[in-house]
Amino acid sequence: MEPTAEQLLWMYETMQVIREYEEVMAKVYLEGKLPPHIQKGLAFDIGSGPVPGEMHLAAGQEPVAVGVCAHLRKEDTVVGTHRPHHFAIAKGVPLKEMTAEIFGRATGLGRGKGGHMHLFDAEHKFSCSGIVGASLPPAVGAALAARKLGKDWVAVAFFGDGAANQGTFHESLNLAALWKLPVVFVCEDNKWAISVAKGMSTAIASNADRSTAYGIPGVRVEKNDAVEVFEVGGEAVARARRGDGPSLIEVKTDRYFGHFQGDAELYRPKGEVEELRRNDPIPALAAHLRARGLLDEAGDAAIRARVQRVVTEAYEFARSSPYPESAEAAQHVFV
Amino acid sequence: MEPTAEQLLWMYETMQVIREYEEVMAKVYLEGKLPPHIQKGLAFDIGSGPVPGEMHLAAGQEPVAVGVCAHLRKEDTVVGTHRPHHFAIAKGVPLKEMTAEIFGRATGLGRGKGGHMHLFDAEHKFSCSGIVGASLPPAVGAALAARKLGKDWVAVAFFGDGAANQGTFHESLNLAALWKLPVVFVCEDNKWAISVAKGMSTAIASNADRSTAYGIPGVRVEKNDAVEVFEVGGEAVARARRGDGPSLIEVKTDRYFGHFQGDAELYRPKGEVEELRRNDPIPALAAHLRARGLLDEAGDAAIRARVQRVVTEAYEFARSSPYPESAEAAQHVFV
Amino acid sequence: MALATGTRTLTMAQAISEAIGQEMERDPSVFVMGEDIGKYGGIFSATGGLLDRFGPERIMDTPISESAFIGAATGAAAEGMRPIAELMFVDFFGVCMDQIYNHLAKNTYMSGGRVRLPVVLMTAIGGGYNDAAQHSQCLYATFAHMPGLKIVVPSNAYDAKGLMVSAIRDDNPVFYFFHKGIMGLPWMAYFEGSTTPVPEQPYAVPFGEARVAREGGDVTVVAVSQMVQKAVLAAEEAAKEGISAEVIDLRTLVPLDAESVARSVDKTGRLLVADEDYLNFGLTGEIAALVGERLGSIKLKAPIKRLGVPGTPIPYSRPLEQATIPQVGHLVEAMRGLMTTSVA
Amino acid sequence: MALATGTRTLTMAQAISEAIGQEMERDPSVFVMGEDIGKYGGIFSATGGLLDRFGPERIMDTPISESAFIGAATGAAAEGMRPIAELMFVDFFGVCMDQIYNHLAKNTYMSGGRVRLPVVLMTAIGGGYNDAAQHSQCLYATFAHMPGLKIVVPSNAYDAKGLMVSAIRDDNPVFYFFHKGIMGLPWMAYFEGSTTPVPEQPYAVPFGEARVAREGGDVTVVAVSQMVQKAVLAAEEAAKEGISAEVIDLRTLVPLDAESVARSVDKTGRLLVADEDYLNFGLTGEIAALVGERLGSIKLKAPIKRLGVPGTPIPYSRPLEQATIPQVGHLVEAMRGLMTTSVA
Ligand SMILES: Cc1ncc(C[n+]2csc(CCOP(=O)(O)OP(=O)(O)O)c2C)c(N)n1
Ligand SMILES: Cc1ncc(C[n+]2csc(CCOP(=O)(O)OP(=O)(O)O)c2C)c(N)n1
Ligand SMILES: [Mg+2]
Ligand SMILES: [Mg+2]
Repeated sequence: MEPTAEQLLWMYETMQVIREYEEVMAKVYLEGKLPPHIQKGLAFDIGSGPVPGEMHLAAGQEPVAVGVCAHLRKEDTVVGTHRPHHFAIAKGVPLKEMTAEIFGRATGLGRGKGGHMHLFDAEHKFSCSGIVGASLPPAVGAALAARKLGKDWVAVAFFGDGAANQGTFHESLNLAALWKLPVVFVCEDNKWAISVAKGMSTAIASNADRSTAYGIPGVRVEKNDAVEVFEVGGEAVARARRGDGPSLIEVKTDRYFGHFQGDAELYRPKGEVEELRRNDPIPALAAHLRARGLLDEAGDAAIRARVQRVVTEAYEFARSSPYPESAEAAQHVFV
Repeated sequence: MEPTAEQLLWMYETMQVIREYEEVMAKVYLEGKLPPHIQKGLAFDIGSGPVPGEMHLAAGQEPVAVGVCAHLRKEDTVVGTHRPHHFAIAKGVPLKEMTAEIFGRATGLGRGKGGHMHLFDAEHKFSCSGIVGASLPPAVGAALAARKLGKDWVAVAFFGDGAANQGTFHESLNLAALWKLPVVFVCEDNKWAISVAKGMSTAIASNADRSTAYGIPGVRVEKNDAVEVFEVGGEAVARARRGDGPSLIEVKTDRYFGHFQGDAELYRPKGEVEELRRNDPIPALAAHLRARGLLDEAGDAAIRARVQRVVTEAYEFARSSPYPESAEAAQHVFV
Repeated sequence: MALATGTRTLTMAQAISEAIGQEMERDPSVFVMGEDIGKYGGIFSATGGLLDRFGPERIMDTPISESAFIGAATGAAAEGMRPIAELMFVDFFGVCMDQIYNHLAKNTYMSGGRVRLPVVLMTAIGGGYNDAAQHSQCLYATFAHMPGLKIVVPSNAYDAKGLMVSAIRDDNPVFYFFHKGIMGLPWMAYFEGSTTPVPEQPYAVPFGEARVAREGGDVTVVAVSQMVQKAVLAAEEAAKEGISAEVIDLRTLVPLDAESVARSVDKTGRLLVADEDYLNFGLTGEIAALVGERLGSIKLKAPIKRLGVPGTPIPYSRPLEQATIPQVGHLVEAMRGLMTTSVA
Repeated sequence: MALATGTRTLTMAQAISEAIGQEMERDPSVFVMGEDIGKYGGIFSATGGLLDRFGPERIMDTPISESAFIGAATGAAAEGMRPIAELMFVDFFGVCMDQIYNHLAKNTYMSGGRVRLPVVLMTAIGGGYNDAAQHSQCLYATFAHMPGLKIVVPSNAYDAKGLMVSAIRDDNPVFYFFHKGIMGLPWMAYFEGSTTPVPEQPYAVPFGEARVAREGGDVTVVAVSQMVQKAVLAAEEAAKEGISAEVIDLRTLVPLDAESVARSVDKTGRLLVADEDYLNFGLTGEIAALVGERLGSIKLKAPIKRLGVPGTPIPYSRPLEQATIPQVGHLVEAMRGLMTTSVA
């Protein structure tokens, strides 16, 4: 399944948005959290600054998000992880409301109640969770609903290499395979689960091989490359949409930042990130686009300008949005 | 791995004990639970009679228990299921204390506090649980302890075909494989999980094939036969004992009674049990023993007499044992 | 309490399955998932007869994968379906608790009220038939403690039907607990009081409204589920000794009708909270505290009394189980105690 | 409270890892399992430095398979080992609760006391840094409600070390909860009062003995963990207004030192239970009920007051979180309220 020019350009621009978004966030997140802005004695204060809570960034992991989501429609469901921004952006979640949510503002997707790990966008059918392995069961449920509603909607569960050892992985794949539901299970293998390398947590090399335990197709994408993910993801989404049941995909990808911002990354071999960044998938896709005559300097500059603008506007929207009133804390436990 | 004469005879006699035990229990359990002994209006009263609680019988499933346990020593650990009698007997749990426990008596393994689904024998290293899928993690832990203690002990987790779809299956197999622990995972495929047939719950035909998800050996025994289980079980136990890590075995076996006593079995195709009983593994093993000249009429009669005696004595011990004092209810929450 | 027209006497199990069946007819988005809920009709018959009426696409037997199917209920509800999921025994919640309390219970809040999750979880609770420590618990207080689930604990068939109708129609997740020992099953002793006239027409019993199961002036007994039946019997016993007990059936724990409790204790001046859940850090403490917080207006005549399973797992052996779970006799004794002690 | 000899000031994180290290030296059967407890030293530094000292066979990073490794702790303990397992955040208990409460907590009882399970589960609790609904809870009351686990909730480094030593030496399962906001981490604000002198020698703080964190005569404040630190600060505020508050640090919930609470309330006649766990059906109710049960001897001057997270998940946005979790100011206000109301 070859991407069209339009799809290639969409993937390219979306990857740019994600990267820009995460790189800005990497800095914004630190605002107010470092001396001298914080309490004496602390090196870093997670509880200060404009962005609350933990922050898990996905720079480097753009291909898995755009390569799969390029095949999705608005009615398809995506469930992401604790590291959700790239999935949300690729699924079309509006950047302003998402950023406002991450800033804990009243204009956010969840009125500031959910936050970075809990982005809910019912319209664009995106959700995520801070619990490792929790994305899989609700994706199975979304697929079940699609079948009950007589729709050809597809559900995608993204999860990490660490999550592939949670019980929910097994239960969800079995259930989806048994009921032949339109789910695509996508494992992001960025090698790390916080400080634990995949080889220290997973008995076999490729989670894609676990598909045989459920009698479904399993494919591993060995390269952190949007076009390769696009091809494999396209097969799986089409298969699901046709009613032929679930698939499992594992994509090798790279985490450029720490597990969360503030992570000293003492567990990480020196130079690993620099090495990984040498195979940055964004310039790679740019080269591909250029080779195919789909991108020139001017086009690229226009994209970059758009990306800059949309990201800047999102952060500005968030910063200028009000905080929710204290009284709202008690609301929305129930509808 | 061929069984010796002694092993064959041990398996034969142990299967007889199990069968006799379960057939007696099938009747004893109903004592006092049927009209006219019970409240007006009830057809059956689970809360009356000498045996409390639910009752899951394993008649027909003897081969899996004896074929594996024939390879175990006292120091090896076995963790069983909600249907635990055959495993306990094959592991050498003393029948009297086990029966007293099942009768809720003070002389029982757990002083009457645990009961039929919760038999604990620290000396013979047997335990079980009423929670489906719960046998696997503690077996992993026992194997871990063996390694830490520098012993060549092995741990066996038995579980049902229904349990193979619990998250603990996945997590435990991965952990044991990752740490190369001496565990043997044995799935009893009796086709049913209460009323749900395996084909309605499991996306693939053989759970043994799930071993590839963990890079460990997986073997399915297609016949409900003690010698076949013995051979496959022997390989797996030896492998574990050598330090070569875990294995997964699935054994096809047959449940002769209902899921629990009192089960009307409306879900079960008519004649299924009669059909299964035609391939009863006990006469099959007797024939094998006879063919090898290891058993004659007199020997068989002697075995039967021993079996009768030991089972009868166990039930008599239980019946004649006192109930615990009410005050004991508050004891043993902590040691 | 029952409507005058078209009532028959039903067991609680029949009332529940009738409510589900009627709501399934009314609303095609309602369906049921669980273990052995199809041909078996549910181990405690809460879905009896439904497979034949609605077929396997709407009455779905699942693998023993509670995290997957309860999580799937959340996912399906977010898409507009109204799933009912049965957790066979509440005692099994530990294998799927994350999907229940971190997701089903919290997603609505975390989305600022923008995600609706009309899921009914239903489950069997309670002991009394010696099913030991892993199959006899109540545990509703745990789910009432954590926010995000409405908690329904019926004591009789009439309420069971009306509360199930409300649960299914509610746009929020509802956890519905039925006690095995009041379901009216042909294979387990039950309390007659739980089998009641039940109107054929669907009707809703609202959440958050306690019921005065028996009026009285000396002692207030607060209870739910099977314990309400025990409390009514105990009150009848106590009446013979001249003690007049009022029995309050909370019916739902979230929302909790604190005012009905306060009103009754204000009248009687004496409170007994009787519960089959664990005694410590649970329902009995909460009800006691509600009164403790209102001592500005309520004048107690006696110190508060609580009964529950006192800090031990449920033992298997029959005499031990009987001693551990509060019985009618224990309640009578506690009422007597309330009449003979007084506050400082 | 601290011994006079050989004390240095340690953070709670340092005190915990020192206790574990010393017990590991003393007893070769002690080992630790958990996520990121090796090179990372535990996300909240409870195992800092231990990998280097004891190597990967005794400080074992695990896959993200909490059911498997916590169940494995139970299995290994039954064979004579003394495992310590870290559940990274208590909020994740839902993925492994069955192994915790149906097995680790109950097997000793179900075996009639014949199976010993010397397991320490340790976990991080609490909010205050805006980590939202799935990473900010306390939840200890849930584990105190269900029988079979000892529940330890230290408020400062001295207690943290001594209670960890007791936990490791205990032959029963112990669930040990450390609040992130008192660990003294270099990346999170903490309460100074939690960083204390800590003797170098191992010492045991016994379970079931509450500590009077501050003496006073007008109001009793009962709290655990970080809330003790807030209560002490609140008491100092209140003192400026002439209110003398006594702060009781329960230190362990199971066993619970009810007598210390009763003694203090008997003296003050006023009770505030302040908690960071959910308000309803939890710790605050239990403590209130303990007093309610003792009104035969205790004479209250004011109705009981409770503070806790009031029936909502923990919101993410900073102003919402601050409003939801009881703060020093809320405690002061509640104490004022106690001084201005009276019983009927
Ligand atoms: C059930 C559960 N256990 C542990 C955690 C803590 N935790 C958060 S992210 C993470 C690592 C996840 O690794 P992976 O799935 O590979 O995703 P990645 O962070 O690499 O994107 C862990 C252990 C959690 N959130 N949930
Ligand atoms: C976690 C959990 N879910 C459900 C049950 C109820 N239950 C008890 S036995 C059983 C069927 C188990 O089937 P299988 O594992 O095949 O064992 P078998 O009964 O056939 O021996 C079920 C669903 C349980 N005990 N635990
Ligand atoms: Mg990863
Ligand atoms: Mg089976």
